[in-house]
Amino acid sequence: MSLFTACRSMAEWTAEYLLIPIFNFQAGLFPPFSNPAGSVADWLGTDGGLDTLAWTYAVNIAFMVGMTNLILVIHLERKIAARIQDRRGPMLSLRSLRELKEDLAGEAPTWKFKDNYSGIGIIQNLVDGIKAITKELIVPTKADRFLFTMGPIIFISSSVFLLVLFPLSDRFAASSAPAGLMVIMAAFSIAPIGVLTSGWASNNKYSMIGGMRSAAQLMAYEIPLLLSMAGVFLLAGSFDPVTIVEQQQEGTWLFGLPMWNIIPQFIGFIVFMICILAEVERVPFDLPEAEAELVEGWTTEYSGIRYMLFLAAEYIRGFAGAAVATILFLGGWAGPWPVPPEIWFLIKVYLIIIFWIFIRWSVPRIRTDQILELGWKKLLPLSLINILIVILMVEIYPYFSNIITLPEVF
Amino acid sequence: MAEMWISMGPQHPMTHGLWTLKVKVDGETIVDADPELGYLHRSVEKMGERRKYFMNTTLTDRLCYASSTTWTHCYTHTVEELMEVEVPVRAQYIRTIMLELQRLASHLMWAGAYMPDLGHITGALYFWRDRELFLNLLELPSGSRLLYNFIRIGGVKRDLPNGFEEKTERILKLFEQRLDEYSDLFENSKIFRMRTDDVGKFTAEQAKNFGITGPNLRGCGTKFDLRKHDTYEIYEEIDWDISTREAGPGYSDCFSRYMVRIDEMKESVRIIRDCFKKMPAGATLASRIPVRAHGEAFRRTEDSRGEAMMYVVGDGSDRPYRWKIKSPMFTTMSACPHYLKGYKLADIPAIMGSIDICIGETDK
Amino acid sequence: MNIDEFMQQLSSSKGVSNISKIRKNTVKLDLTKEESLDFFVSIKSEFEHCSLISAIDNQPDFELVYHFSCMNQSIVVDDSNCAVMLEAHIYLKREAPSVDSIANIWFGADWHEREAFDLMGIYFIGHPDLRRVLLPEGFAGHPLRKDYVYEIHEEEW
Amino acid sequence: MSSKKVRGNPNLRRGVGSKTTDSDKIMEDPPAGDWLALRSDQLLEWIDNSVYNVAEFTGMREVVDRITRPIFNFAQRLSPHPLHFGIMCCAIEMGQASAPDHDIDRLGLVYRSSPRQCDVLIVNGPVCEKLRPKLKTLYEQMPEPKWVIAMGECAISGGPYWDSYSVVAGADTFMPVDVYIPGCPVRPEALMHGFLTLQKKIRAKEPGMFLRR
Repeated sequence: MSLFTACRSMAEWTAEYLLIPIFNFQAGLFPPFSNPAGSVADWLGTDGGLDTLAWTYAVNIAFMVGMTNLILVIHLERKIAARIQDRRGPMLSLRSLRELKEDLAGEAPTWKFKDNYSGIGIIQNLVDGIKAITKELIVPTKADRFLFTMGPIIFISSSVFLLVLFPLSDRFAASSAPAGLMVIMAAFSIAPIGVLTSGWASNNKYSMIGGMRSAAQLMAYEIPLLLSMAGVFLLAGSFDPVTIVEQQQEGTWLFGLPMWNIIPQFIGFIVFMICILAEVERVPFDLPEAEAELVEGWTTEYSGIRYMLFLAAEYIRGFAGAAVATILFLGGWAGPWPVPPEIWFLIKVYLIIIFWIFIRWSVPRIRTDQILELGWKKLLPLSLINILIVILMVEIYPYFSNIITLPEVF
Repeated sequence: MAEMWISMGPQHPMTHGLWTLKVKVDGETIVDADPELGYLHRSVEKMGERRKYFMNTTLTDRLCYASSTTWTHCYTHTVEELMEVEVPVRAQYIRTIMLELQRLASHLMWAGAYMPDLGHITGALYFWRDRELFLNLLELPSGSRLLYNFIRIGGVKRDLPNGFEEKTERILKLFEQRLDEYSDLFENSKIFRMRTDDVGKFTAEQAKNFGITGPNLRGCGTKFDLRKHDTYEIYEEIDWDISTREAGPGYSDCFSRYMVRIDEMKESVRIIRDCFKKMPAGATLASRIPVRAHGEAFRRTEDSRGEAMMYVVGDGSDRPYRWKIKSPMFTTMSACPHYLKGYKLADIPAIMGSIDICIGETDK
Repeated sequence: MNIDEFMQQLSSSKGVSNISKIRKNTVKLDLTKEESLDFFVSIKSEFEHCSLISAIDNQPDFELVYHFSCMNQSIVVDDSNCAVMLEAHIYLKREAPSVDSIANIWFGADWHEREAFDLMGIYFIGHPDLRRVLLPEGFAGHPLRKDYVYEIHEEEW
Repeated sequence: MSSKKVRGNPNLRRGVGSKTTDSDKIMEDPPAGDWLALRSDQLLEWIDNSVYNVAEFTGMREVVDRITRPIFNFAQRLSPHPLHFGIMCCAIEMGQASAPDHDIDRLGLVYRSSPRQCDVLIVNGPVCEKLRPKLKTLYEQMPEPKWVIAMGECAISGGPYWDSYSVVAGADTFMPVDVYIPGCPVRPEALMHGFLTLQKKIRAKEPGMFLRR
């Protein structure tokens, strides 16, 4: 049973027993004034209405799963970074909610800081987020107010959009477009426009340089990124994530291991991992927000919830990037039986994210000219070589057919 | 992009203190620069004229927050020259040990502050973790973590505590192991070399003319260390070498300055070990310490950042008539337009971090 | 060149008086204000590093003390590797104290001169960029002068 | 001392977000290309007013505030983000407090370099006459609600530099200070205690912000 069929039956149930009675009741209450309610009730009874409702549920579920992952990713980042640095990281424990209970109930406060700071810090991120809501939103006097507010909207909405695009498994997918990966990559490249916009509109030199760096980096890395993906598309003959993952499970390798794309296209995998790091702007490629020289990069002038959403959106992009890498090269949700495919998918994604966290906290940042040089002079030829290898493999495959079994595409 | 001025500071992660660097950039390339100081000008020289000689060690401790003992030593050394005080031999050994421990702590502070400039935050915390060891060690005799006020006119405050030698040896052994571990993370790392090689170059002749001294000058291949060339305390009896860089890859650039400081830390470990070996018993404070002084004297010592120098003029009273501080970073920073020009915007933290700025001593 | 030979050589230059050796590696001398620039140009080849320029308010007159250090071992002290220093004193009048700038000879002297101008009010003729370095623009007076009065709230001890 | 003063601009301390209340000010000199933001600002103003009036009239405001105030207060006091700003000796100890031995990150502290994203300004050294306007600017650039910690003797009263001609006699002579941490220099443990004291102060004094004028 796929996610959509589940949502569809849930939609049918809710529409029949909950929504349609409510609308009908409202329509019957003040008949002259509630024409739309009756029409909505009628529409919900049709196939189209139920489909729409089911889509809404599916998207919401995918979004909630993504957001839950977001909190886990940020928490992982902080704790693993702290462990790499021989520290403990945030330690705000669940027992600190006792203070909240006291305040809500109007009891006398007890001061047990030792209890507050003896946990694993899982609610530290929630607390940071709630605090950001209460902060003042500052718009600098000389900033372009319209673009200043539009920048975060472009960046955050395009990032959140990513969450519902990739499937967690062939049955857990909010959307399944035939050109799914192309849509994901298109959504990926919207965000730098938001960066550029907000960097320019802040009327701050650091922000502007950060925005410019982001644009330059996008130009240098988008092309090798897509070329390294082209090899996978050639093998699978499709842009659909489900098809790509199924294709990877068809072939077998030595000892009957599944031949995921990481094996025939190792060069492509390396190029893709470097490019996706640059695409989601993590160390060593986080030049747009290089803290040492540009204070906070393009987010310098943003305060409160806008800044916090920027931060969250960056982690969402990181999560989505890891998911794309998993689908393309690591066999997606394929894995041995007792563990469900969704969990396999998340395990792979989290392994990539943890790998990124290790990279982030153990290397310095690269300079602008070096990063552009790397993109144009090294990664672009390498990705072309990868495509060449894929084509050659298709050509010379018949000679090795008794050793390896490749999918029918060859 | 047209040329524009960017003002960095006084609140900026690059500055390592309080100063403003105005840079003119053409795109990302630096065309011109203009450093501006004075945000931490506490008028130490004027205040010193109102205090007695022995009171001024409080001010010299706070002169440079990263290496307070070396500055206090420079001051007391000058005043001892002015008052003609003979320091006991054991006190000289204890002073040398304290100075080298302070040099270790200061270089570790620098290394820790330099790593975030390159975007490497873990490096900072590793070096600061090791610095904590030496702070604990310095706390044992002096009773304070950062500003010790341990070196007094005519000797030191008190003798070393029991078991100090064993503790020091243990920590030095641990520290040497860790330095070896870090070599993979830093100097053998490809990205680290990409950021520091051939960045911020100046030749030895330029450096001397600019007034650049200390590790920054030794990074250019000049074998000049005041501990050997204008020797003080008991440095000539100790077995150690001047750390410098030979011509080749990684020469007179940020990487060479980094390596010189790492080598100096290893030399400091050698000096401390040798001091413990040769230290005699005896008094730690001179028996006769005058209060008044007449005449003028200057001494220069090798601070962690270069040539520290004090010039004290006494008029026969118990307070200095004029007290002039020479800070090595003051002249080094004045030349920063020369060695910043032509590099990229991202190189500013790498270059300014590598020369080890301390604004406390610079602004006086 | 030994330090004693160097002192012999110095005594022949113009405007120099009271040459003495105050430490084993330090030569002290007095300079007249007019001849100072020529003298400094002549010693540049030996003393390539300007260590310090300190200004002293001797009430009523000013005194400038230059410290130069020799780093290239062109002057030696006997057989040790001690670095030689030169201490030059220049005496200035109270009214409009001015002296020739050496910032074009030693770049390191640039900010030392700016500092002397900032805190002591001594003008350096020919300095490329003579403005305040430590105190903010618009600060009144030169605080290191002995007659500079400022307000202290607590009583003096 | 500082307790008599009103912290920050009282016009800005108004619930979620900050909008100009003065209608003349809104119409005056709108920046170029601003028509949508201008409209939305007025629209938000109108929504804000009507929601506030309705909530106040029905007594809903007290009820909502009763629930949200402890939550917002809880979040504010447990996630202090200080400004990455060092003046003198105490800045070294501030850095050392992040080191593994003391690890102030346990308290949820994240040093931000931009004053726009900070809650706490730590004044960790003597404030000189040249620095004072810059520090004041930094304080004003921080979004409400914000707190100031005077760390060390220099920031409290001038400390060892009491008789200097260029050092200001304490940070509280020109800006409000919430927590004073004595010490010269302040040890990292004392800094942690200062932050816990700030938590107490926020819990006692700062009543969260929702639908509040």
